[in-house]
This record gives sequence, C-alpha cells and structure tokens, in this order.
Amino acid sequence: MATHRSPRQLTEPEIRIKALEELLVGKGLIDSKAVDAMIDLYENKVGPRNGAKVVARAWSDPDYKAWLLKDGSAAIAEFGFGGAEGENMIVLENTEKVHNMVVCTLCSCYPWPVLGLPPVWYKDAPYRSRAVIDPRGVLKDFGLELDDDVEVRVWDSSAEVRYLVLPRRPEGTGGMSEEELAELVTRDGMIGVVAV
Amino acid sequence: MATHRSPRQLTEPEIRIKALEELLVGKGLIDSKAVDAMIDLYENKVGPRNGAKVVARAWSDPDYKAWLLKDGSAAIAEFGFGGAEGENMIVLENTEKVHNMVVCTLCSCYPWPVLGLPPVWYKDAPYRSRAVIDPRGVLKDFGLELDDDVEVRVWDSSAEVRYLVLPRRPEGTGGMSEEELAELVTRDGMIGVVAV
Amino acid sequence: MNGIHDMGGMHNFGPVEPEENGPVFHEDWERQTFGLWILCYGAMGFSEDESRNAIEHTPPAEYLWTSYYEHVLSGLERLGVEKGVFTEDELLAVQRGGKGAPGGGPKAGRRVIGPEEIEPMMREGGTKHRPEADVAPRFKVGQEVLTRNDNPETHTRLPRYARGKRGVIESDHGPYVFPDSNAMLQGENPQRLYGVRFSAVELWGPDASKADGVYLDLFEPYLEPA
Amino acid sequence: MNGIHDMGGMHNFGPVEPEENGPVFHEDWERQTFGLWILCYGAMGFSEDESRNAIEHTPPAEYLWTSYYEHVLSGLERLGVEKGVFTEDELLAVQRGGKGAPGGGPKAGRRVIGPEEIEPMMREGGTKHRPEADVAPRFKVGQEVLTRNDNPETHTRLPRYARGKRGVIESDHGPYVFPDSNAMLQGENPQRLYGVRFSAVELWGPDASKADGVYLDLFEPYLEPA
Repeated sequence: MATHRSPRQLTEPEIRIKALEELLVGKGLIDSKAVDAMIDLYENKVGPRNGAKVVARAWSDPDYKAWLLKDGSAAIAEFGFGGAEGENMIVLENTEKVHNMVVCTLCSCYPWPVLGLPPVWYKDAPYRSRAVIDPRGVLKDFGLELDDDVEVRVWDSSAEVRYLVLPRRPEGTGGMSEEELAELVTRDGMIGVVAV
Repeated sequence: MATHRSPRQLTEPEIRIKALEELLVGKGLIDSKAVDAMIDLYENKVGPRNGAKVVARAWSDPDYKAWLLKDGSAAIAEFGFGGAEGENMIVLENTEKVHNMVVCTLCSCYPWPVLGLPPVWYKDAPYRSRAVIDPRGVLKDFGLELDDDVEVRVWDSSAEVRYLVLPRRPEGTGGMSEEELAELVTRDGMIGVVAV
Repeated sequence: MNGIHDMGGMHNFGPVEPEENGPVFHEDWERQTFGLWILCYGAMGFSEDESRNAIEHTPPAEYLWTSYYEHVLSGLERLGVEKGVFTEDELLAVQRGGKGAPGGGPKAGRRVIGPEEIEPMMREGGTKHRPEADVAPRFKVGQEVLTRNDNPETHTRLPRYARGKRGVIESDHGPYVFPDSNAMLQGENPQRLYGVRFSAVELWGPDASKADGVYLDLFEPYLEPA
Repeated sequence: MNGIHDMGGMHNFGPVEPEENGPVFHEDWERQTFGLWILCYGAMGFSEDESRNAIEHTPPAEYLWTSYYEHVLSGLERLGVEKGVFTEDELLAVQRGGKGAPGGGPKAGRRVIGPEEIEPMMREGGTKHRPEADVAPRFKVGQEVLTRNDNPETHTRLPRYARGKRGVIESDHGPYVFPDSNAMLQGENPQRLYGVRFSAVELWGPDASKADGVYLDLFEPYLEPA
C-alpha cells in the first residue's frame, strides 16, 4: 500500500528517445538522416532573424506595413518565409496605446517560420498560466511596465492562426537602413513581452 | 541551463518529519508524548464505528432519526461524539430517490468525530476532481450503479459544516438490534460512495 | 488562489482506488506528521485557515507528485518559517543531523500541551460558527443567486468550477469566520454562510445529468442576487 | 478534456524566467525528440490534433514535473502504441537494450522521408484553413456571443477560463478543420473560426484591468448568440 501513491518512475529521456528512434528506424519508418535535417533546419536556419527582417521592412516601408497588417501570410511569404506552424499569420501592431502579447495557454503554439521554435519559458507553466490572468505582472517579469491607460491585448493562440507582434520602432532610428533596423528587433519583442 | 526546469529534489518525508519534531521539541514547544496521544486518539479511538452507532440508532428509532436530520450536531453529541472537525454537523438521508455523497474538492474536510480520519482515496486527486463533475462515474468505481431517475446530490464541503450520510437501511434487517445494525454500517456508506 | 488544490472538475487523474479497510496510516512518518501537525496549531500559533493556505502553497508539481501528508509537511515547514518559529537553514541543519537553536518564535513562551490534555481538547474542538455576530442575511432560502467570478491570488473557499454560476439558497447556516480574511491574518470578519444548490447542468453544461446537483457552503461575499 | 494542460488563469507556478539568448535546444535528447517528433507525423500517421491530444494525456503529475520535450516523448510513446506501430513491451525491451520486432503498424509500407525532402516539406506546411468548405457563418463581426460551458472529456480548444463567458466577434477567419472532431478521428468537419475578444473584467472579475482584453480564436460550435 505504501507505494501505491508514488508516481511511476520515469525512465531518463535520453534512454526513451534513443529507444524510440532505434525502434522506428529498425522498422523502416524513419531515416535518421532526415531527423538530423529536421533538427538542422530549426536549430540553424529558421529563427527570429526571419521575423526581424519582416519587422524591419514594415518599419521602413509604409506600403509593406499596410500589406503586412492586412494579409500577414502573403506579406511574410514575400521573404520566402511560410509553411509549418505559420500557414495562417496575423500581424499585430503595437502602438502608444495598444500593447499586444502572444501566448498559447493550452500547449505552445508559436509562429515557427518567423520566430523558429519557442523559448523554454513560452512552453512552461508560469508563462502559460499567468499571461492571460496577469499580463501586466508577466510583462514586469520581463522588465516592461506599461501605463494604466495602455490597452494590453493578450492573444491566446488557441487554434491554427499564428500571431507575430510588430513592435514599435524605437526612437532615434530615423537614419537606419533596413538591415540595421533588423539588428534591433528581438524575439521577445515579436512575442510582445518586451519593447524593442 | 539543463536543470533549471527540474523539480527540486525532495527530502524523504521520514527525514523531514523527524527533523521537524526534533526541532520543535528542542525549542520546548512540543511534548512528544502529546504527539503520541494525538495519534493514538485518531488511530485507535475515534473512527467510523462512531458514525455506525449514530446510523444504527437512526435506523432503529424514528424520533432519534428526526432529531438527527434536524440537528445533527446535537443528536450526535448524545453519543459523546463531537469536537474537532465535527463541531457543525449536518446529516443527509439517502432515500429511494435521492443519493447523497460527500467530497471536499479543495482539501479533504471530513467529519472526524463520527468517521475518524479520511481514507487515502478521499484525499487524492481522482476522487476530489471527479466527484463533482462525474459522480455517477465515481460511484461506478465503487461498484454502485444508480438509476437515471435517482437524484445524486454531491456535497462539496467547502466551509466548516461537515456532512454525514445516513444510508438506507438494508432490506431484511427488521429483527436486528441496534448493535447488530451498527455492524452493517460501513465508512464508505456514510461518505455516500456505496450503499449499505 | 487558483491553485492546483482547486481540482474539482478536472479530468485525467485516473480512477478512484477504493480501499475499504485500509489502516488509518500507511507509514510511520504519516502517523507522526498527523500528530505533530495538530499540535502545531497551538505550538506555532496558526489557524485552520492559515494551515489550509500553507498547504495550498505547496508547489503544484510537488502537490500532484506527493501524497497528502507530504503536503501537510510542506505546509508545516512553510508556517514554521513564516511564524518565525525556526529558520529554513535551521530546519535543513536538523534534517542533516545537526541541532536547532534553542527557543525561537512568538510562541516560545507558551504553555506546552501535555498528553492528558489531548482528548478533552479534541472533543471540545473549536467551532467557527459565530451566532453572536451581528450580520443580517442578505439572501433568503429559496432565492436565486449568482456566484462572483473573482480570482483572488489569496485564500478562498469558492472553487473555480462554481464561479459565475447560478444557484439557489437552500439553507442559511448563520455567521461563520470568513476564511478569506482569517487566512490572511485580517481577523475573523464573520460572514453569513449559505448552503447553495447548483444543478449539474448549470455547472457542467447540457450533457450533465438533469437530475443531479452539487451543494456548496458559500460565504455571503461570494454571492450576488441573480 | 479539463486537463492540467489547460492552465490559463492558474496561480502559484512562480515567476516567468526569461531567457533572452538561450539555445534552441538545451540537451541533446531534446534536439532528437524534436526531430523525430515531426517525422513521426508521417511515419506513424497522425495529425497535429492527435499529437496535441496525446501530449495532453500525459499524467498530470508528470506533466508538471517534466519539461516540454518529455511531454512530447510521452505523446509519441502513447501514439506509437495506439497506432499499432509498436507495443509497449517492445518499446520497453528496446529501452533495456533489446531489439524491436521488424515492421509493424499501419504505416509500415509507407515511403520513408529522406533528408533532402525536409526543407521543402516544412516550407510547404499544411494549412487547416478550408476556404472551400460550405459552412455559412452563424455570427458576424461585432456580434456579442456567449461561449458554451461544455466540459468534454475529449480534446477541445476552448480553454476552461473562457467558458460561459461573453465576448465580441472581432474577425471571421473562415472554415478550419475542427480539432474536437479531427483529434478523435471523426473527420475534419470544418467549422467557422472566429477571433473573439473578451474583456479582462469579464474573464477575471471586477478587479481586473478595465483596459485589457484577451483574444481567442474559437470555433463556431463553441459559441451561442449572447
């Protein structure tokens, strides 16, 4: 009886993933080289630098910005970004009076083509539980304090639409090129948990 | 980084309780013999046999039953049962058409003077989570299937009132004495998860 | 607090495992934890509301991973530090075989309860009913009420599944100590306590059994007229 | 399912720990789990809705105690068995250094995806938008709606905190695959998807910020006219 409440002992994840891959490769269902290619794609090729380019263009080109806010998927595809977990994109503009932030309370939906894979905190309980009930408290954890009259809009991406935040262009960047602007854009700014 | 998500290692409860008692005894706040007396009271003296006596009396004596249903605390005090976690008692009568069951979803409130300390399952997540949303499913786990037209009343003891279920008196017990009847009454019957 | 303890209505915890004639305690440490816990109410100087509040603050993963008396242990360790009875370092030192500092805490001078006092003390109990409190009822039996949809980060006894829901007052228990205040050391602040019935359909939607209902004892500040 | 994954609005999980420039993967096994996971969609033959459903079925204590890619592992192990790709015994045997049986599972004859196919496949993606589906909208932008208070034990994308709540339709995204059906292998059953705004006060009570709101994309069957 004493142990019936004890949680089941979990095998180390290293052993579990190794066994799973070995099993599926052995059954001829998986090519290990394809696994490596998948990892390489999202570890080294697709990431927040993509989103930064989109944001920098929107900061530089009013027509592009208008298009981006009207049809996110199409305007983002202009850069060749799209596909898995970003098929249907909506871009949210931060202004003086509106601050947008994105969460997925139920799992960790995230716009891969423009931001890559989500950071650890985005997938964890503290962010997922608090973002919808205490967004201003979460923003403080990230060092951002907003005035009471700024409207905070929290986007809980509960279905298949994915959201990218268009941060406010920082002051004093008037003379910068698109490439220089892109350097200023952070992943967290495009999730909407910090200003840029 | 790899470990920042790992749960904190918990010291074995054996070590924790020993340290706690040693510390409090050392500070002159606790008498170990009083701890033993507390354990003895609830391990050996106060338990569901108390409640069974109350139920058997109610089955045998219509006046007592009427009193019990009207003023549970007073009628139970007749037996000398009362005090901690049973100061304010309400007794719920099961009938052909109404089945009562008791839970405490928020912790594990339970009528100690008549039932003793709660069983493990009463304190655990499966019972606490399901009793209110799927009482008939829980009753099936205990082997009790009720007709659709029986009204199930779930009492979530969320404040300081404590509930005791008065089970239906079994068929064919007409000639039994109060003592014999008390032998039939089970703890689970008085929580309302089984019939008697 | 919308904590993990507030689990009414959750799915996926598996079946209930009945245990008809199990022992009261399954392990010696459970036995000791129970006994010490009840004495700590007096020795550390906390109320039942504070005890519940402390237990609820067990970190959620730990709350689900460990058993009831480990939650109690967690609560006692938290309260001992909060009440200034001992420091965390002191506790850790004793766990490692060291010694605690003598004295400590606001209750250090208190009279220690002896074994012969236990039974009378527990048979006496301590009701939280405050019939003498001058709080006229706002609601009457039979009246429809709507529970508030408050989400305090502090202790409360209105479970999440029963918030923003329509029910009917079934009974008026009179004034009781208000846990939301008492757990926060803001006084007993007695409030009228009502037995309220909610239909299963109201709580869980149209697929729930039409016949069934859930009854909760709710304090007046949790309720609004429907 | 009212599972532990549905954690929006819960308290006591502690502060968010920002990590500005962390690596994409913190451990080699996370890297491998991610890569294998995405390939398993094809190799085992499951949809994203089934994947989410499997991950949600991680036992609650384990869900909180372990990290994201362990939930994924748990989901993959569950799906592999459910889909008949391997047995639990077989998996355990391989974990212990044994060999799995050759073949197995409905997808055993499927063409294996090679490394050169990865990038085009992911850049193509697979939208769940079904503009061609003939489902006329029941609601229009600007309309007030009330979310249903259903509590299915099966997969759904209406979080608990947004049930029985009043919101306003902000946008109509058109027809999308309905996860509640698709996760249960009951077909795509496309339903109109709406962006709905809820005020923070409606969701969390009068103490919430008056200015703020939460936006959710909700399928038409989740909604009723207000």
